Amino acid sequence: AKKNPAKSTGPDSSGSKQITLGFSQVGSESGWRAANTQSVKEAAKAAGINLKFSDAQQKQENQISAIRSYIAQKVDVISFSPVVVTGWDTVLKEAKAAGIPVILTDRSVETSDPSLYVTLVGSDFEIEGERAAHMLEKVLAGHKGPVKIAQLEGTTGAAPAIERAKGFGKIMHASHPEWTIIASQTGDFTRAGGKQVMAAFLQAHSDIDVLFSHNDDMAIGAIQSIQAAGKTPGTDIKIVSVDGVHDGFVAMSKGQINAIVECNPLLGPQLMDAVKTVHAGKGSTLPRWIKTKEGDYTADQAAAALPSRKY
Amino acid sequence: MSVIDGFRTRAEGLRLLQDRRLPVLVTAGLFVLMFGFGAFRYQSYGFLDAQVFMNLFIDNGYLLVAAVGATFVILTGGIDLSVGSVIGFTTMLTAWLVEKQGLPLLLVAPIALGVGAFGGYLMGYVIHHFEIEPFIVTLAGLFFFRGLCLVISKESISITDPTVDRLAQTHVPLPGGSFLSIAAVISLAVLALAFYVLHYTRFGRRVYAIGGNEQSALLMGLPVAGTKIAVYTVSGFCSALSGLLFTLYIQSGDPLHAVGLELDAIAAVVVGGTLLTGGSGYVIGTLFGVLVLGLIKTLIQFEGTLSSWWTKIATGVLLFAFILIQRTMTGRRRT
Amino acid sequence: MAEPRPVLEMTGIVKEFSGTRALSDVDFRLFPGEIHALLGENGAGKSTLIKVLTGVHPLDGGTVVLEGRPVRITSPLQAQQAGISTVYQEVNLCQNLSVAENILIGREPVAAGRIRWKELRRRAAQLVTRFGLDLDVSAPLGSHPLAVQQLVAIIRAVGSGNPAAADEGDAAAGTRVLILDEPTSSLDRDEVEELFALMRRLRQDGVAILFVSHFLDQIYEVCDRMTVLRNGALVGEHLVADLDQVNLVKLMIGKDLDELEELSEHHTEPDTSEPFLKAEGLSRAGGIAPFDLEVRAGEVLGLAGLLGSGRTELARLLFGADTSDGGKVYIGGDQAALREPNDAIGRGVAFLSENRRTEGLVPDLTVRENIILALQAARGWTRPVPASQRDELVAKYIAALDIRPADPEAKTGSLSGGNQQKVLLARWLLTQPKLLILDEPTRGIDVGAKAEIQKLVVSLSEEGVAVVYISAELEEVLRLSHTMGVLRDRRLVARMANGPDVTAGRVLEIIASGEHQ
Amino acid sequence: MSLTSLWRAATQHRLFWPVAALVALLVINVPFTPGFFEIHLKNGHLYGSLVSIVLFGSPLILVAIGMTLVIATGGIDLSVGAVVAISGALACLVVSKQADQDSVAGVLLAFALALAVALVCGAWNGLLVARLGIQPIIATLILMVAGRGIAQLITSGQIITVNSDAYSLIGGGYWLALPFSLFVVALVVVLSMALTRRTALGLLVEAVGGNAEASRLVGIRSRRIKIMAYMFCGLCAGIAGLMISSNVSAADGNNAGLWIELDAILAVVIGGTSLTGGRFHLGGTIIGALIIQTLTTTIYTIGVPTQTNLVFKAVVVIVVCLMQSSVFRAKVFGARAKRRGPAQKSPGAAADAAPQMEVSS
Ligand SMILES: Nc1ncnc2c1ncn2[C@@H]1O[C@H](COP(=O)(O)OP(=O)(O)OP(=O)(O)O)[C@@H](O)[C@H]1O
Ligand SMILES: Nc1ncnc2c1ncn2[C@@H]1O[C@H](COP(=O)(O)OP(=O)(O)OP(=O)(O)O)[C@@H](O)[C@H]1O
Ligand SMILES: [Mg+2]
Ligand SMILES: [Mg+2]
Repeated sequence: AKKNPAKSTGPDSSGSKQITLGFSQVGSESGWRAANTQSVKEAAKAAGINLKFSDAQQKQENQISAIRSYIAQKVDVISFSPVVVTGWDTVLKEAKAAGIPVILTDRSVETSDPSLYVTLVGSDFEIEGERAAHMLEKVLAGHKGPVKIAQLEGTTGAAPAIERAKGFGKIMHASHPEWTIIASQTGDFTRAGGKQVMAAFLQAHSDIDVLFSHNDDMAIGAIQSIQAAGKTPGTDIKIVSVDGVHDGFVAMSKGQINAIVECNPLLGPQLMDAVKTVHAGKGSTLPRWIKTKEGDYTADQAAAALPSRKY
Repeated sequence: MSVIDGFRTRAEGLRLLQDRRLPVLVTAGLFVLMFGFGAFRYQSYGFLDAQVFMNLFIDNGYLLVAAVGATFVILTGGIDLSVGSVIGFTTMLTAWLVEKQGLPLLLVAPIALGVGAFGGYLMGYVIHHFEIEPFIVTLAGLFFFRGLCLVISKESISITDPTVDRLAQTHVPLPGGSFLSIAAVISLAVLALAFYVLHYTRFGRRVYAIGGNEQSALLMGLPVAGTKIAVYTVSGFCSALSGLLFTLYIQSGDPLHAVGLELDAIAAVVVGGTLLTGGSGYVIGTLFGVLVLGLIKTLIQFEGTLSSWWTKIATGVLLFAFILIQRTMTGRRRT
Repeated sequence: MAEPRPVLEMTGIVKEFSGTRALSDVDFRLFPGEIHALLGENGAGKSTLIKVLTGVHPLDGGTVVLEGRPVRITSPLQAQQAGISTVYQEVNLCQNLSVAENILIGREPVAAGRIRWKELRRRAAQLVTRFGLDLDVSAPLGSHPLAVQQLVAIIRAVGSGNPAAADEGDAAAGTRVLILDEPTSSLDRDEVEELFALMRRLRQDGVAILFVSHFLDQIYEVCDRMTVLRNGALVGEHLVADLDQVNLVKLMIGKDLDELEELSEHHTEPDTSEPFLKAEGLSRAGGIAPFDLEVRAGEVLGLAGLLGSGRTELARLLFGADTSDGGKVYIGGDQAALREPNDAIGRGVAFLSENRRTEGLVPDLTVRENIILALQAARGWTRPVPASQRDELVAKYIAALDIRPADPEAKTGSLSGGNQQKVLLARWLLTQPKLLILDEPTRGIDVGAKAEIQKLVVSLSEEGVAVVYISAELEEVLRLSHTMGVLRDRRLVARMANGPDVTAGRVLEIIASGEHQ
Repeated sequence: MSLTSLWRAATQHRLFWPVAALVALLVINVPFTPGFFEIHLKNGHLYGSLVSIVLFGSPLILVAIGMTLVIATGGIDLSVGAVVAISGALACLVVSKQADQDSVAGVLLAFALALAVALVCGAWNGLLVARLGIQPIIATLILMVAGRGIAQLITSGQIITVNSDAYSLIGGGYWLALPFSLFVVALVVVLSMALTRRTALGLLVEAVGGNAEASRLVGIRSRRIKIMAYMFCGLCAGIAGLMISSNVSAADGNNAGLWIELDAILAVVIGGTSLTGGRFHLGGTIIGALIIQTLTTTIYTIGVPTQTNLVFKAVVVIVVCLMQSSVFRAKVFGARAKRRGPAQKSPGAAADAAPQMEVSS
């Protein structure tokens, strides 16, 4: 009888067995994340799911206590975007003991016991890095000789930064001996960071051929520095970045960014489908990893894709 | 004969207002009130479940230990900004030593505590002997230890060591079916020990004396240098211990763990009625400070409908409301 | 007289503060079982000599020999361990700790590392009572008036030595040298007597006592021998019996001083018009009972009373430093709501606080800035005092009050205690107040300067300035005031015109009986 | 003789060690970036490392100047980062809602609105500290937490991009071939110097910070002074927020000004102002801010691996602070200098040193 006591708030006056989903978001550190949150909220509303949302302000301990409080509140399904990949076993075991299924979004966790979560809805940062390298291959098609690359890293220690660098490096080392990363610094995923770091790079290195940026925002910042240095972004310095935010596409449609690897935040609908399936007791039919729908874009596709960018 | 007898006539009410214990009492009272409010508002969500209350200790045990350490420093009139970084560093060091170097936790724990305490000692040494402001030295400490985390590894390290697992998942049962974690129990023990040290040892009283007036303490012939350095050592030690508890809580090392936690610790101390100018406050107040901060988080989680930014605004507003009420109830003390 | 071996011998002491020499080649010795006065004008270097001896300041030259052994004392802790107990000039205690702790911190009774609080309070209470004081030793020190704090500092110093001995009532066991730097500056007669009795007892026990005071009578009362400093140099060492006051003063200031006497008993009539300030039923709970008071232009109102009788409290109410709970104040005929000092200052009231360290100086600022501060505050931040006018005023008052060093750029915190007091006085004189409230203005001021300040009060009153004068020295109050107010137990018990029939004895009688007919 | 005394006078100067640290940091760059001190004309404006240090350092200088006054009153302001974010967010929102983003009037309106809100933020802090008597760290922590939320509320958590040349002038544009922000900073510096040293404000602030109770008894309206200091600090943070958002033509409620409060406090202290309040030094603060910006730039240009950025920063900060500490110099170098002193005493110096020598035997 205690299955669903959450009645005082939320649109569940119908009295029918509405699903309650406890969702713990990483935080609100970027526009990408805001779009992600919005997508989850809208999709929950559309699917008639009662969403309990909490924001962890980038802190794992907040996420853990949020998950604990969802367990205490006896929600039907728990979902979260892990801040970091490690350290979830204890709380996930508690959830399992309470009989509440868990769905991960956005990124995976390292765990000793794969039964602790049902499925992951999201993308893979390392593969994004690999995709970025492949896009660079396309961008450089016809280019001969050594390629000097500057890299704008994300926040030091953050998973996307590490994995995207890793994926990119993997392809580079495997098949492009002529590529070298001559400068690499963190721009903290921000425009201001990207701009400052790129300005410094341009002072120290006059011969950068390519900029690989871990997200669009840093690339946008870097473009301004490249212009201030009297060079033409996209031509003098080729730019490849990851994310696919609206402003990134705008820049790409102007030819300032050469290629963007999309990392789609709009995974709300896919998540809600998974939640319903899991709640219906059919979790075992789901794949372990539900990949988000995302694509790779080059400058010539930008203008066409621009109107459809929602975030 | 001489004349001070008039002093006895002082109004009792005034005396109560002057009492240094008042802020702590008010904090505790307000905490209970706030908890009652939560219980009332979220009763159908199981807020009154004893475990919700125990979770405050389980989820904030590490913060309590860190804040206790910070209390020592703040009581001397100093400040320690390196707390969060030392915690993060300890998780990293522990994870690395246990997982990558295969050392047993029994050996790693003292190493980690030693490193934290030594870090605190160094900062205390520089602060005292070279007369550089604690804010700056510990800010450098903040940068330094966070940097060391990244130097150990940019990636987080998951801990699969069975001892850690067992410790992390042991429940200490309490009457009524609820439980505490080992970390929570340790944190309460640390609190009790700190209370004892501050109020029943000479060292503790020296801490208060230095906070009251460092120059006077020196002229009174107290070993100011040793005490000041010791206080930062204690804080470093507590941060490292807090880091170990955090490691148990989270079972991983991550270079970005506990970023900004020093501000939570300082806020907890101050909310608990301790003055940043030093010399006045109680470590019990720190407990209530931690509980209040934890409760604010819990309330927001139970509310469950706040967007990311409203979470921040609500945190600020609750903190403000709390401090405002606390402030009006304790009155303004005459200087 | 066959001299025993000195317990302490300092030779060729040199101390410099960033270029200026505070002590040059000073010799000093102290024998067991003597009370030795250290004398000199404000800024002569007395406190510095003491601080150098007890390791507060490092020594720049010279040697210290303690009981025949050369020593290098580098911290007050070390000095204490070597058997030197010190009361420094400014009260150096911790306001946030209880009286008991202030007395015993560093040597609390412990059992297995645990402080025995009951025992600690018992011991402290015992020491306090033996000094003839009756206070709640568990109350924080800060809640007691400055004079009590000064007593507590003395009790702490005297009560040091090994704790076991203190237990048996032998307070000063272990202390071989006791240093008292102006301990009597804010004490009343009774407390001074109490202190002297104690000092004599200690002398009998063979303790060597170094005593600093600007009250020459006190010197002649208790001291055996004296050393005189002038401008940081040794002038001479004499037996007290060998040197009379006039010659002593000559030694100290290097010239004659005779104006002191001609000042006595001046009682010109103030104008009898409307009072400049009138208080009706003014009171503050826990501070002072409702009182009525009037001060006229040109009138000097002296307040007498014992330690803690509420003089300071009364003065603070007149100035708006504390807010009153009841009653009214009229200034210049109009009712004034005094919520902040600002309100009083705007009406021409000035208040020299008794506690210069916590309520007066801004130690990091220069002498010039400290002097100009009140005037500037009155003008508001938008109207700075023009530089030329400022420098002129500052120079004028530095000269008038003989502030040393006469450098407006010096950091005020580094001035000697007496000179700091003069800076504060200058600060208020500059504002040309209509009512000047002076709470212990001569605290820590040397003989010469004290006479100057008293003359100043007289001439101010002749110019029509109303003055409220508070001093622990009853004679001073009697000499200067037209009207007397007597306080007891935080109550204004008597007001009367000063005249030949008003004597110290009579005032003390009123204080003792609490009645006036 | 005159050379040594000149040297001594120089080293005695308050700003000597900060300036020395700055110069040292700049020089370190040269082996890594040979053209570090070069400045060219590019696209009609000056271009070079020094220019970008000034350009990117401007917001920090502004925030630090405001912070200096607050610290001088014995307070601290942790909320400057949040105010930076709010002001940038608000201004960008206003500009982005306009039909013609390039309209100067519109941009000015946005500036005015943003700065007004920044002033309100400062006043709020001031009220909490001066009126309610809340401890400054906690009082400003409230706005630090909530303010960032407000900024995100304004931007809905997104990045608001503006396309306005008028707007991008203040923080990213050039005027007379120089970064426009330089003029803004110069204006604020001159104004604040005039405000504090031409009026009596500086003295009163220092008195309040040096001894609050004494200041009250001397009739200083210390509450008003404190509130003014916090408002000024808010205003400075507001301008910095405009600059930061204008520099990238976008407002980022999440990240703009993140942790700038720590850098600002660091700059203030490196510049010689004590956190306990009292004396303050605006000139020192500016040098301090430049040191921090140069340090950041240096980290980027000399190829420090990202994971060691913070260790590097910590080491530089502590070295700079140690060198500034006269106690440290006395203890470490003083001992050596004394030991070495008599041996290499030159005839010229002997005359100076003689009177001291004779006593210190
Ligand atoms: N810390 C310091 N820095 C610089 N100068 C100092 C310092 N302390 C004392 N002085 C100077 O040393 C001289 C002697 O001061 P000292 O305090 O010893 O005088 P004093 O004899 O105790 O006077 P008083 O009777 O006023 O207490 C004064 O000129 C004073 O300005
Ligand atoms: N029992 C008490 N508890 C707290 N504070 C007290 C008590 N008794 C007195 N005080 C403080 O003592 C002061 C009253 O003494 P006050 O300073 O007015 O006396 P006074 O006559 O000026 O004596 P003094 O010679 O010490 O200056 C007040 O400031 C009051 O706050
Ligand atoms: Mg003296
Ligand atoms: Mg008094």
